[in-house]
Amino acid sequence: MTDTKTITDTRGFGRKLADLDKTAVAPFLALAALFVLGALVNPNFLSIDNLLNVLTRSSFIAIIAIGATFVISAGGLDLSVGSMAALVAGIMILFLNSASIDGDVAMLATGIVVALGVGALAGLLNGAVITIGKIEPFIVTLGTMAIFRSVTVWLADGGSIAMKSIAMRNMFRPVYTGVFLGLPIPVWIIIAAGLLGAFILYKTSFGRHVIAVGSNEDVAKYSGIHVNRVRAMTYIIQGICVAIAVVVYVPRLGAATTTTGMLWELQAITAVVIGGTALRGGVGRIWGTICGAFMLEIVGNIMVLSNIVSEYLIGAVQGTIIIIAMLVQRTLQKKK
Amino acid sequence: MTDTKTITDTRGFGRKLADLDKTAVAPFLALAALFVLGALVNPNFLSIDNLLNVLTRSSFIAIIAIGATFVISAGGLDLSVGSMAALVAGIMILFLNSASIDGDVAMLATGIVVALGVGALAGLLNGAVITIGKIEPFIVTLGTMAIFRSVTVWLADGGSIAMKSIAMRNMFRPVYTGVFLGLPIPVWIIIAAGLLGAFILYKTSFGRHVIAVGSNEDVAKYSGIHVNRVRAMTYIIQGICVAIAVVVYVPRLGAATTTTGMLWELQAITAVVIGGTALRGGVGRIWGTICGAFMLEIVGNIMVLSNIVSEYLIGAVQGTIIIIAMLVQRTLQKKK
Amino acid sequence: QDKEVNIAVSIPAADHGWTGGVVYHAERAAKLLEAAHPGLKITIKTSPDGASQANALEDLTTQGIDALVTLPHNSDELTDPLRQVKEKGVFVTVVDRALSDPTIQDLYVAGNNPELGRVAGEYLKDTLKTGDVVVIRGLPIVIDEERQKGFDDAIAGSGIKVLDKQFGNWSRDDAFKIMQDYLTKFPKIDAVWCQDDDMAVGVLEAIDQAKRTDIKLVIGGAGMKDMIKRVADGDAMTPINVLYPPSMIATAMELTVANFYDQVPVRGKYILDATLVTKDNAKEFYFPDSPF
Amino acid sequence: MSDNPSKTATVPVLEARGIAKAFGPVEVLTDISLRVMPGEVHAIIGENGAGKSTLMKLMSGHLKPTRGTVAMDGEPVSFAGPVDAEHRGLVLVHQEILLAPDLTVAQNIFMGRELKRGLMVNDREMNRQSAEAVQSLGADIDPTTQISRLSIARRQLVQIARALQVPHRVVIFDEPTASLTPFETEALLKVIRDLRDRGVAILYISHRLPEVGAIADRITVLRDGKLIATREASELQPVDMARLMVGRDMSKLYPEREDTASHQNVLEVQNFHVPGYARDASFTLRKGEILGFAGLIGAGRTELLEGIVGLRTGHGEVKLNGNPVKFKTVRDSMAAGIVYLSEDRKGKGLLLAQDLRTNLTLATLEKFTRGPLIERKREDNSLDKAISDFDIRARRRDLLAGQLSGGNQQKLLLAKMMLLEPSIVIIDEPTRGIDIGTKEQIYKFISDLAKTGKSVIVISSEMQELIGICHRILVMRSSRIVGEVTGEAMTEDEIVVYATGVKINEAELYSAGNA
Ligand SMILES: Nc1ncnc2c1ncn2[C@@H]1O[C@H](COP(=O)(O)OP(=O)(O)OP(=O)(O)O)[C@@H](O)[C@H]1O
Ligand SMILES: Nc1ncnc2c1ncn2[C@@H]1O[C@H](COP(=O)(O)OP(=O)(O)OP(=O)(O)O)[C@@H](O)[C@H]1O
Ligand SMILES: [Mg+2]
Ligand SMILES: [Mg+2]
Repeated sequence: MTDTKTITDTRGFGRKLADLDKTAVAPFLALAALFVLGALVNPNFLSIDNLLNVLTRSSFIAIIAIGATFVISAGGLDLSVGSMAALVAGIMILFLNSASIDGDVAMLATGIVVALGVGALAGLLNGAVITIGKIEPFIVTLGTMAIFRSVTVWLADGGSIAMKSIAMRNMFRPVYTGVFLGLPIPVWIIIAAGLLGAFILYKTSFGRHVIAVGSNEDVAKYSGIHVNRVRAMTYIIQGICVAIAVVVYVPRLGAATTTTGMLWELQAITAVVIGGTALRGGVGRIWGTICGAFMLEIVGNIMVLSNIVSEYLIGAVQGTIIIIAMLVQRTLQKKK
Repeated sequence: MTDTKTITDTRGFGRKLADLDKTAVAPFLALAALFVLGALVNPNFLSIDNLLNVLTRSSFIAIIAIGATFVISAGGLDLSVGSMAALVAGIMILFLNSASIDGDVAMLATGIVVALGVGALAGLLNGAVITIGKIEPFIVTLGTMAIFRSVTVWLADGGSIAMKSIAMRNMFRPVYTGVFLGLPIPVWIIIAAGLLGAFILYKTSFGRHVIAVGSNEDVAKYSGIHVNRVRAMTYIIQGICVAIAVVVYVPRLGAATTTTGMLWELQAITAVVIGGTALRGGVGRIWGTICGAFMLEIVGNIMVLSNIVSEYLIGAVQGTIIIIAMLVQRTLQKKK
Repeated sequence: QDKEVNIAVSIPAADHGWTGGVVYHAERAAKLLEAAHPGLKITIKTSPDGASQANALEDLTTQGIDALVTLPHNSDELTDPLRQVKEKGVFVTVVDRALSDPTIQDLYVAGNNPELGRVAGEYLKDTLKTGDVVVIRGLPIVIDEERQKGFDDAIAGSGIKVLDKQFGNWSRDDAFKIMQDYLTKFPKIDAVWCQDDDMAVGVLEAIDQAKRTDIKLVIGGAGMKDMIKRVADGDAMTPINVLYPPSMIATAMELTVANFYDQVPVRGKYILDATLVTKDNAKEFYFPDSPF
Repeated sequence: MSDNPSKTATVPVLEARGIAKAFGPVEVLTDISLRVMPGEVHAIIGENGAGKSTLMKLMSGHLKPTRGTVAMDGEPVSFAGPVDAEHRGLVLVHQEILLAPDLTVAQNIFMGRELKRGLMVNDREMNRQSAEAVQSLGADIDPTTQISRLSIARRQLVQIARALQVPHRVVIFDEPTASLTPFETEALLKVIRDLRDRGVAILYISHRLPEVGAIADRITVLRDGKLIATREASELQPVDMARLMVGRDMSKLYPEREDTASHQNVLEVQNFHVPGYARDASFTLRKGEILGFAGLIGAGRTELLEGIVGLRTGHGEVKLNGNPVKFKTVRDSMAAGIVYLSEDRKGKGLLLAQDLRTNLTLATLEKFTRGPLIERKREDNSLDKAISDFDIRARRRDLLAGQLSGGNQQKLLLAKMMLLEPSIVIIDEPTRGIDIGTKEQIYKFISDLAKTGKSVIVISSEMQELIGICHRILVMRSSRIVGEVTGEAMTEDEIVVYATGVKINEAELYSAGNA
């Protein structure tokens, strides 16, 4: 018996540090490697302006991917986020154009509430069909991806939905372009969303249940967790995150088009996985996800800043870099 | 020991039938429902010509999805199949255009071998990176998806790669348009690929290993199965299936473009899942998959034949039908 | 006037601004034409890619049609499927993208892609004489290649230097990103050419945000209403636009219908100009109700 | 036991009234009536597949009976599910491990009923209480460890700790000690006695009959889904229990020990390391020998042998019949005639979602193929043979492996690995969860292997069984082989001394001498 003590002792703080290393730090090290690559390719890469541009641009995917972290760590998947973003943006702009409320500020505030509501509802739709219908999330969200996109195209009559009021646009624009304490507003929003996400996932019992459901559904069920409710809730959170991303997106170009949000789902999932969350569920890393979203945007940025490859082959280089980043991350995880 | 006797011997036909009910028949019943819908929408739907057209067209996705059944039942995923098809088609056509061998027949035959070789190699690339690098298949094949697409664009110089020799085109065309014993050649190819796939998956030890790996990797490992080898092999099979699909595809359109095979990966995965194979692995249903591919094509066909919905909303209707088909299937599975 | 005529229209799905415009104009034209000819039935079908367009062509012919108006995704791919349609005795009108075998098409209504690039290139050459230009291309498909080639030919040998070319996927978001990165990469840019007005919107926003003043010109193309309005309003940075109207599908439909209902048979080739839109003529091309 | 409430109470806290359960057409339980009084330990014994676990699941809301009712405090109840049963104070510790592998010990113990401080979960308090709960079971597990990093035994303890964390009036233990060593077992029995003395009713399932005799107040015997008898524990000796269970006399559990070990070394291991788990391990195995590995949970026995057969990274010298060998993968060692049967039959042994046939032939498919084709017929014949040789009780052939009773899964795993016709067999916890009748068969099977010139390594936490069948026993403690006992010295006391490290000096001498 005495011996057991000595074994456990070696598993104290030292192990926790090692745990942290393995999982959480690896994506950040891969990110650092990308920074080195960027700096080599173009000295401008490390300029504050460029980095802030990239950080700001990554905000949509980062915010959506925070939601995806919930969905994926509960063992789900959401392919509809890109189309959902287009739909939410479209409806939000249509509402803003309707000028149904007096006062631009009130209108804008209500518009944001409308966006959040539509996002939550779209998420609820996904969650409800998946849990009540007991259908694979892959199929359901592939279906709703087509549905949301179609409805957007229909609302836009095949074209685009743009904010009409110049005044309102000018008032709204700073949400994307504004700077507060040296950091662009979208970056603050990422930080806020990340803190809130991390709080919910790591510090509340709901977050615990998310991980439990993703780790072993049966066990969660036997433990009295309402598996369906938790699962549906992750899709609602995903919808709300999409809506937040839209609130940052709309002021940038002031329009929703048929291409808005195209392929965002793949980018969001990639960000989540690169960030260290496993697709099979049971693990969720909010900060890794944000780091992953940033990495994706940086790879694109490096491609444009570099002069090395033909524009035809950029996709190939980009794909290779992502695989290598993942490889670096996995190797680091194993080493530590 | 006496107890052994009381074991009901359920090896017979009755059991097989019961098994069949639950799992295999459900997608076919969903297919039947689609037939009813189609017939209601347009009387032409049930014409032999139309049905053969649809069946023929579904051949690309069906054949690719047979490969995907292997990958998915071993617990993997391949998002690169669409781009891979474009790449294989591009290289095959470039080879055919090179006229490096005397005689059109010999040339065509070699071209097919080249296609199969390129497909197998592309699959090997996916399999090797996934197993040796121990990276999530999602990320790896998302990366190679970009890579294959890019290389195709680069080979096509941003445009398209078309077969030059009219003579060879005319000779090759019957592979898509030809009819043998009343059935179009591509349908025969689906049948052949299905039979071969079913044989490998259900009747050989390799197939058993695929299911074992997808069912529980540890058990497979402890049973002395070379997990990595089996897994890599499924990706190679996927590559070969893509190449077979390309051999059917090229005579139809005579060209590979930068958009060839776009979104085929999602269609193939959908076909597999609708067919009753679970995305988490451990189950594989070749005939269900083929049925799933056929269903997808029928939904598209019904959309073209119907005149009810605005063009903008077709995606929405299509998405809804697929979700409902899946719902029908799941309900049937549970009932039986 | 009671003649029964079935016409099918097969076009790309509305997956970005311009194709969205095509769908809009096709549906509008169909309503007008059907109203004018009681026996006329027009079926419009959109397809997301070449292979599904080939499927749609099969399905439409199965239903029995007299004429087909199509804007093919890709002429190489769709030549064979269209040949099969033709072999069934259908009158075939091809829009925008000429087939590899011209004998198939009874009528060809051509938007002129190389011309779009050439007109833009010529304008830059004449206005700037010398200068550094960045280019944002669309997606790597034939149209894009043709426009690019027209542009490259026009500026060949002049003082216009292309600093960089990237694909913006005909998306304003992607164009915005690429432009931001161009601005980081190149301290001085004189002009931007993007192959499509949708992308020009993103480019202008990026320039605006960066508060850069060195860029003199942003040339888009295709005649999107917002951009035409800018031209009409005399915006200094966007003094011109090159027309490439999605309404060409409507023109093609009208001509095809005329072939059946008017006494004159309509055959041959109608080439639409890539008209240079300037402040002077912009009003003519501004349709505030169009979605594009 | 004087103030034992069971003597005074008259209303059973939990009662089965004529319960029956059928899966499909097969009835696995027939007409069971059982009364559990507050403050009694009521043991349920029976062969593998007799229906013990099924009965427990019926009484705790996991399954619904086909016929009959369950009653609490004399009132019929119908549980909406296990959670509902838990709310009424009835908890079941499953035979299988039901824990979320990605979560920590404390997170699992408090899953679904997290302690909160305001909006936040109170991790510190949960960790503290978990550590306490685990400690009261005689284990010392860091509550922040992920379950996936724990051995089966430790997971079992966590599971018990979790069940005891809720307010309870009836606690059902389904083979809680199957993977525990005597130390943890003793601690658990103490906990159970405490519970009983507080008036909690205990249902207790175990195949370790002496243990049952020590803890139970009353004993119910099941055979083939029928209730054979309920008796006062004092009336039954382990032999009697065995007789009631299997329906015949069980005089002798262990086969006659024969000196089958020759002097020929078949396996020599020198300074073998498995990083993190085993250090400097050296031992030899002789032809025809049965070699035991004893040790406490976490001593590293499993990992050492997994390392040797190529299932984990490890390094050191291994000689097979005098020739140096290196097993890169387990396939290599299988080819060399060594098979390893995992202790984790659910996680590493069997494909639970596949049928018996698929599982049986998985490791030896090449034997069942002609050309590329698997011969279904020969597989079926082989399954017939396995079912009779190993007495696998599956009421239908098309059951999935996961639907077999725990003990029968173990037998299926044995049958599967024996198809490899190995010359060296390594069995990790061979009789975990196995009934006494089958244990006898397995011991006989092991000794027959040795008689035919095969060599066997047995890793077991049941010292009695090692002593009963082995020629020689090695003892491991914290990653090292610390002692060897043979012949007369093979007593529990001697093994315990090594396993707990009391004889530390001699032990170190031993390993130094060996190196
Ligand atoms: N879901 C199921 N479907 C079909 N048969 C089942 C199922 N679950 C259990 N059985 C069968 O019911 C019988 C009783 O199983 P049970 O698990 O209750 O046995 P047990 O007495 O606990 O045995 P052990 O000592 O091996 O744990 C077995 O024959 C088993 O195969
Ligand atoms: N969570 C853990 N983290 C780090 N090391 C651990 C952990 N659990 C166990 N170990 C180490 O692993 C080694 C062996 O563990 P394990 O419990 O599998 O051994 P075993 O002897 O096979 O036990 P069992 O009786 O369960 O078969 C011990 O040296 C122990 O220190
Ligand atoms: Mg049991
Ligand atoms: Mg062990």
